Amino acid sequence: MKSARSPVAVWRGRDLFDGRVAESTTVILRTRGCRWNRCVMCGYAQEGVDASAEDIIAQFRSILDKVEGAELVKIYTSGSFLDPAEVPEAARLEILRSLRDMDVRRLVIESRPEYIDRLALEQILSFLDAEIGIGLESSSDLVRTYLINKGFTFFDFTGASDMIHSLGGRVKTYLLLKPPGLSEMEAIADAMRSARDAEPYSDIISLNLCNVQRNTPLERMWQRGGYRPPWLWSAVEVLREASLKIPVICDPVGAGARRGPHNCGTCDGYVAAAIRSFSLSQSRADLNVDCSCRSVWRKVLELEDLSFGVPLV
Amino acid sequence: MKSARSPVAVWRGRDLFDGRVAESTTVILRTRGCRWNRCVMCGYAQEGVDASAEDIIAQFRSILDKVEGAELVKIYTSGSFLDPAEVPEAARLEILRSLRDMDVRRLVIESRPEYIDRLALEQILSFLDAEIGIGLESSSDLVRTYLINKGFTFFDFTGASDMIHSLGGRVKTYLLLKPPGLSEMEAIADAMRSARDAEPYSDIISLNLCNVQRNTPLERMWQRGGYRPPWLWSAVEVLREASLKIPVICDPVGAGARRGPHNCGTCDGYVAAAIRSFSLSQSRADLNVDCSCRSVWRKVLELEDLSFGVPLV
Amino acid sequence: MRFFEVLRRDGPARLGRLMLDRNITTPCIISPEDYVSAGSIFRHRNLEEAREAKVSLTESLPAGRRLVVLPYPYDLVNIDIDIDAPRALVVDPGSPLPLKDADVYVLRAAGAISGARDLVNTLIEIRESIPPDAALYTPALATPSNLSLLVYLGVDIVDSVRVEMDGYYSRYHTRDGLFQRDELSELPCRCEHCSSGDTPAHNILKLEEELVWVRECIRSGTLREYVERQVRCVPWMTAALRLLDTQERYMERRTPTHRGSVMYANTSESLRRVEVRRFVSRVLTRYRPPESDVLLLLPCSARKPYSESRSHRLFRSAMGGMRRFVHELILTSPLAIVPRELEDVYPAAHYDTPVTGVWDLEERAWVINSLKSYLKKNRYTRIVAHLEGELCDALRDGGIDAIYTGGGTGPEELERLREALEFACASARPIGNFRLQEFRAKADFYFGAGAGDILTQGARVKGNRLFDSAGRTLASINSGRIALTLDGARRLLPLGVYIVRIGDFIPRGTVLAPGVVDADEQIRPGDEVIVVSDYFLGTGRARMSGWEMVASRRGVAVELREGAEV
Amino acid sequence: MRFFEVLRRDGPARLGRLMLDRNITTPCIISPEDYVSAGSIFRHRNLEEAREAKVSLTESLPAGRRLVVLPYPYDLVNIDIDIDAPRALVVDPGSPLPLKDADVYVLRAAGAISGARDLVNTLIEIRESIPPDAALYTPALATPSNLSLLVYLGVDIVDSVRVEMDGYYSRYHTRDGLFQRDELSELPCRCEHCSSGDTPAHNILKLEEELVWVRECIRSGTLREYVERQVRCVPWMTAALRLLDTQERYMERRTPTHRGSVMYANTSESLRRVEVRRFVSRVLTRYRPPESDVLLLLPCSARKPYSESRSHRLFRSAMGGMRRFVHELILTSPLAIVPRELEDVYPAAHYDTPVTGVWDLEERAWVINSLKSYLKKNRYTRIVAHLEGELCDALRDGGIDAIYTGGGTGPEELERLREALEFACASARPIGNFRLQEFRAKADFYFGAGAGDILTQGARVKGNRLFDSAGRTLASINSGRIALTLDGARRLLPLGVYIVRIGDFIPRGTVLAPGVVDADEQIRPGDEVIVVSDYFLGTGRARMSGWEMVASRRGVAVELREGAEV
Repeated sequence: MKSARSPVAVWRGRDLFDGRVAESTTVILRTRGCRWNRCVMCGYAQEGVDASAEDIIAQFRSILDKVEGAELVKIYTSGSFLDPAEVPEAARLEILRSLRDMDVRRLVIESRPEYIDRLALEQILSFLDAEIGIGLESSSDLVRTYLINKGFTFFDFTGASDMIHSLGGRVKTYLLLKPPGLSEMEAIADAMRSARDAEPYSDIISLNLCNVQRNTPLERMWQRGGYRPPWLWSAVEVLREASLKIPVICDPVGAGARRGPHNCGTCDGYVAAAIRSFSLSQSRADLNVDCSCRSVWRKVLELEDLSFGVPLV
Repeated sequence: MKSARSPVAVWRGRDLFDGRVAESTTVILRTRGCRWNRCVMCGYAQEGVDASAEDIIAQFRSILDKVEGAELVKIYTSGSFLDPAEVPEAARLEILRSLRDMDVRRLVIESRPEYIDRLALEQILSFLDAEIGIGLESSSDLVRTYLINKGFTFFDFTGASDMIHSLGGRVKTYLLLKPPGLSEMEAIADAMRSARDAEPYSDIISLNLCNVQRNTPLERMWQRGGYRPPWLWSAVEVLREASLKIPVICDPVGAGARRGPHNCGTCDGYVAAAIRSFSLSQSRADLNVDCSCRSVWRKVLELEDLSFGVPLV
Repeated sequence: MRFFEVLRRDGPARLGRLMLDRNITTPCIISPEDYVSAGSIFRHRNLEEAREAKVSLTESLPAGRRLVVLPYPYDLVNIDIDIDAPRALVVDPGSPLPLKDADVYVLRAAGAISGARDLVNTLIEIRESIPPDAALYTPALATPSNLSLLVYLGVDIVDSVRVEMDGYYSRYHTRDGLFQRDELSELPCRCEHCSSGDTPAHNILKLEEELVWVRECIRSGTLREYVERQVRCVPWMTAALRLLDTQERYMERRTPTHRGSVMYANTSESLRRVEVRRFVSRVLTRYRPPESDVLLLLPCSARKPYSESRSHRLFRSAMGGMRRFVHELILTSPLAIVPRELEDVYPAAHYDTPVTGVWDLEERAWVINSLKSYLKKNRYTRIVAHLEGELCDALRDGGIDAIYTGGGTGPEELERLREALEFACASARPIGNFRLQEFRAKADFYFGAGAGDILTQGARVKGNRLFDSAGRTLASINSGRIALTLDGARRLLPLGVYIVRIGDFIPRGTVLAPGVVDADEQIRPGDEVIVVSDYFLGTGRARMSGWEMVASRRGVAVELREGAEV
Repeated sequence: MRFFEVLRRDGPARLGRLMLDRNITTPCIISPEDYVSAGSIFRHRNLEEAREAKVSLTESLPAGRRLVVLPYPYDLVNIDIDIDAPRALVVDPGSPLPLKDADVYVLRAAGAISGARDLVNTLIEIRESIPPDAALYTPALATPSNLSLLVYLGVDIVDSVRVEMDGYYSRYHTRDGLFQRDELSELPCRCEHCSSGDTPAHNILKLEEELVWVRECIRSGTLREYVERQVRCVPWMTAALRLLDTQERYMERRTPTHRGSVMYANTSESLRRVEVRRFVSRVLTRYRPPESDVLLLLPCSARKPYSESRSHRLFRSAMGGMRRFVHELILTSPLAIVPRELEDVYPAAHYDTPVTGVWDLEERAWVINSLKSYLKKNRYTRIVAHLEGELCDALRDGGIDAIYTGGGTGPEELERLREALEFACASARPIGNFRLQEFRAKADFYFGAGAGDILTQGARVKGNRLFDSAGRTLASINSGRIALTLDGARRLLPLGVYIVRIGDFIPRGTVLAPGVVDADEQIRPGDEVIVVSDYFLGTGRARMSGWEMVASRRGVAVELREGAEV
């Protein structure tokens, strides 16, 4: 039952907040979804319904009790919060007001760069501190264009980031670990380089581990044996070796599932937990986990580079 | 064209004669053939025609010129010279007279034991020295009965031999190397034991190397892969190791042919020659020949004993 | 006392245990260290000497248990050796068997067997004349390429004599055949012996490797598939398999009714398999469809059982409520005709076959003839054929009178199916409860016509179990196999089929062959059987054929599931 | 400059040479040491960086010749590397080929190919789109069990990537398939790696051994036989072979017309072989029988050519003087109809098949339909069928109107043959000289209808040679193959067939592909061809197909037998 009056999901959690751990609320609003909607791995827009400003306001009001006491509120839309076609200005304004009234310290939203305009940013920042998440995915224009079909350039990203920073906002950069078409080894290298490339333009980096969503081009590739989600060891590798001055966080969604990032099946649970711990602590010691499948993973790194485009499951 | 008036064959040769080498003539008379005619390896009787006494006398007369000057005359019949149904007494008498008249020193004939009777022997020995060849084949009654189907016993043989010796004749004992149904190793052992068993009853032993004659039970066995003629090395082994006080001779008929005794195809010629030399010299040194296939033969000795009745060609 | 036991069967092939010093798993390669042979009597001058040799052999037997080969030929000497060790008798095919209780029979001159007909006839003749629980040894015959065929024919013991000797002649064996070593540009093997040029050792190694593989095939129940492949080495071996398949009695009596593995129907010979012929024959002779007016013919699916496939789910939803009027028959190669109630029975749910859309003439004839026989016995008012492609053509060409929908799984195609069924089901009788029909059909299939009615009379189904009116479980179905309870067994007892009669003892867990007094000839390994004596009633799975239970002195005959004193 | 050359062909499979530091015989397993890859462009931020990387790659190439893999996907970057080394291009099936002169084409994502149809279609598509004298590399796809099929489809280079990786997952490969190592009771391999538990190394070894064997099969011209066997591993591979056989053009254009080895017709797929279809098609379309009134149908014999068999010698003596009125046609499986004049042609004198006396429906249909087509084209007044058993039944059932003698080789049976012929030959025309007919028939068979008349006009035969009226040799026949002299070639030139036109040079011994200007499309490896230019006339044997001669830049096109400046 997709009702335009209730959000997709809402939950409480704990997040890294300027170096400490704080209470957070995450809301996923049901909107018409991402207008671009062409990225190969993304199936979020299927959740979309045509939601009016009133619908969205109603959605937000229905979960206000869950916001109570949170320092950090994250509002996601399976698209861009700043796209007025998705979240009409009236709804945006109402949400901002409510958040301010509830003493929320920071708002986290997401947007594609093309919707990040000065006026909207100024409006938001006039209500409260805000962090804008941008799905850069990779700093390689080749990877982003041909493998992900993201539709914007690294230059678009840095422009948006500069604007946010100039207005006092924060930038959260999403990177995608293992877009289809990269070997496991290439994927690690791509994520590491992307993190270094994005660091000057970001306040925090979120490493997304690619998973196979339903009814996406990626799913068809996966079904034909053309894709395997990243190993959790690869995420551990990136997190441990990136060596940035800004925090790097990672929520291994779907870890251990065949469609999600996974290792051998035995260790997925505790390796995912280690990654989540690290995301809060930023302490490399949290990543000191091991399993006998690590040597298999090392062989995958070596051999998948010789397979010319096919995962060695 | 089998004419009852001409013999099967006649040839001059050299043979061992009381320790020295002498000129010999061999005649194969065409008779009705062996009346037993049930030995598995024998195809001689197929040469037979109904030959009367006159026919046989005519055959013998036709080759008298080839007898001139021979000390030793061998008269074979593809049967028993002493069987009156094969060689009527009239013919025998005429032959004996002629031989005596031509100063032949010794007559060699062949006979199954049942035809060796006192009167016939006395008659022959009254004309000239005689050596009676008996096809004992093996001293084992089991081998002779079941594998060769010879139809007489070792006791029959010793009886005949005693009689010949008591009348002053000589006994030549034929042994068959490798009757069907024995492995190569068993065949050697059988021949060696037979030679020792026959020695007290023999003046000379002739080792016959079994060959595959046409239209015999043996041929059918051979065609189905159930028989392989003896290796020449086996003959060498028997000749070298028998250690008898009487001479042992061997004419490797058909050596090198697939149907005859053979080694590897490379050495057959000179190994057969060595065997022939030994037959004349009785000197073991003549048997000092070698070939790389000798090691294969040794393996055959070992392995054919494990094959339960099949040659390993 | 017996020193050989058959543990597992895959067609005429067996996995067994030969109990010497060590336990040897057969099929095995025997080595000269494993046996002591009295040898051929022709090593002796006469019978007296042969008998003396036997005495000295008996006295000088080495420590440790060896196989003792009695002097041969046995019919000439008749020298038995009374000894607590496994005895082997050297025998000739065709000659009478003088000694019935040897552990091993050695086929004399086996190495001279040549040609397909000779091989098949000789081995079947000898195998049929020696006891089923004795091992058959064929000396000097095995090579890597013929080994699987020999074992499939029923050979338990081979040796490496031939391949070793071949090695000394530079004859190079692989499972692909025999080659002159120097005619090979590259040696297709990397064993140490190949590097060092030791061809005899290489040949033995290849034979050993092939033997391990053959054993593994028996364990997994896939030897037939392997043999169907391996006989392509050379035409005479293919001919041998085809000739063997004409020996239907020999094969049928030795083929289990259930295998855990997938049955690959990969070759034209697959159509001749016992499993295939037996299935169709049981559908035609044992099985009776429910009383129904409408027959729906459907194509098979790659996924098994068919009803779990996407296409059959679509058919089902297109049928909707009409299902209760329609009896379904699935047409397929190589099983020809599979009633829906039997779709999960072996091998209907266990086969895989190359799918190209092409039906060759043999397949066509097989499916059409089977269907015609079925329709001759079982009459329907209307037949709907939801079939497409060559199969549909074959039915039309075969003169099968039906409503042809054209088949397919698209929306319009399914609509055509629905319409055809709607027409066909007009005024049709409904069929009874499907789950009950399933029990009835399987009981008939497994125990013979009539068993279904007796078993299901007044019964009802809940889950995978059949209950009588008093609520007692009669039987259950798991993965297509039926399992009887004692109450179910009591119902079937009067039929007198699939019964193993045992002596006066109370078995626990298993029934061993010596305990079997009599057994239904129809019983095959894997069958559900009823074990009875005057004091006992039990049910379980047969581990050997009925005739084998009667003739064997060793081995597990039945694995009991339930049992009670009566 | 080119670094790959095809040396030998066996169907689409090829034996070749890849010229790196060392010469590698293909099909081969390539290792990472053999190549240097520019890698995927997605390792870079943008095209500029990718181009820089290419420059640094070019500058840092290691000593010794390696295969250089160009950056990919090539259609996005179009970065060529101009270097004196073999170049490999990574390509996608179906996308246009941007670079026509690479030595090696790497099929991107080959390892994800799955299923019979995908495999066959993908490989045929890529093979047809790349030059015939380039090598095809399918990364991460090969396993011991599928290798022979891959090579038979046209793959030249594989790697051990998949089986090595599988090894780390304890997946155990043999040529029989893929197994979970711990599900095997015994390891069916005795390699050192199996003893030490190194499954990846074992898997690689098995792949290497299989590769050596596949190469050996190509050398001996027996890969088809091996593939027919090996595809039984699993139904999808069998399906792949059947699908491949439906790609008649792909197969026919690549199949030699002569092999030195025996053709085993061991499976139902054997009936679909190019060799079989081509033979019958040539008999029906190219061959014309001599003018004759009486046709004698005879069974085949195990011994080849048939006329050397005991049975055919008996038939011949029964025919006696009537032979000169009778045209003989031998009926057989799988070649269906073999005119006596063609009995020693490939594969009529070179096949072996399992003989059980049974003719399955496919074989029956094939022989009857071929015979009917033959009789429709070639009319006889009377037909005598000296056939027995199922073949005889098949002809009767097929409605072939003939005098049926019942067949056989016994004295009475031969007498029946003689009597039937005596009746049939009454007032029949005599056939001309048999040896001349043989030349005429073979010339038609090898060069097309009409060639026989032109070649044999006014000619006569002595021994195995054909002479014109001036005593010049025109052609000779050896083991069923025809060889033209220059005089014979001149006679056939006007027909314009089997001609290889070369540039203005005088070849010696061989004609290489770059020298070929044009070649008859019909030419196949093994064919007798005429080589011409304005200055030269020669004859010889084709080593590649006509289309391949035209498209290739390397390799021997024709081996000359005779040649002269004109």
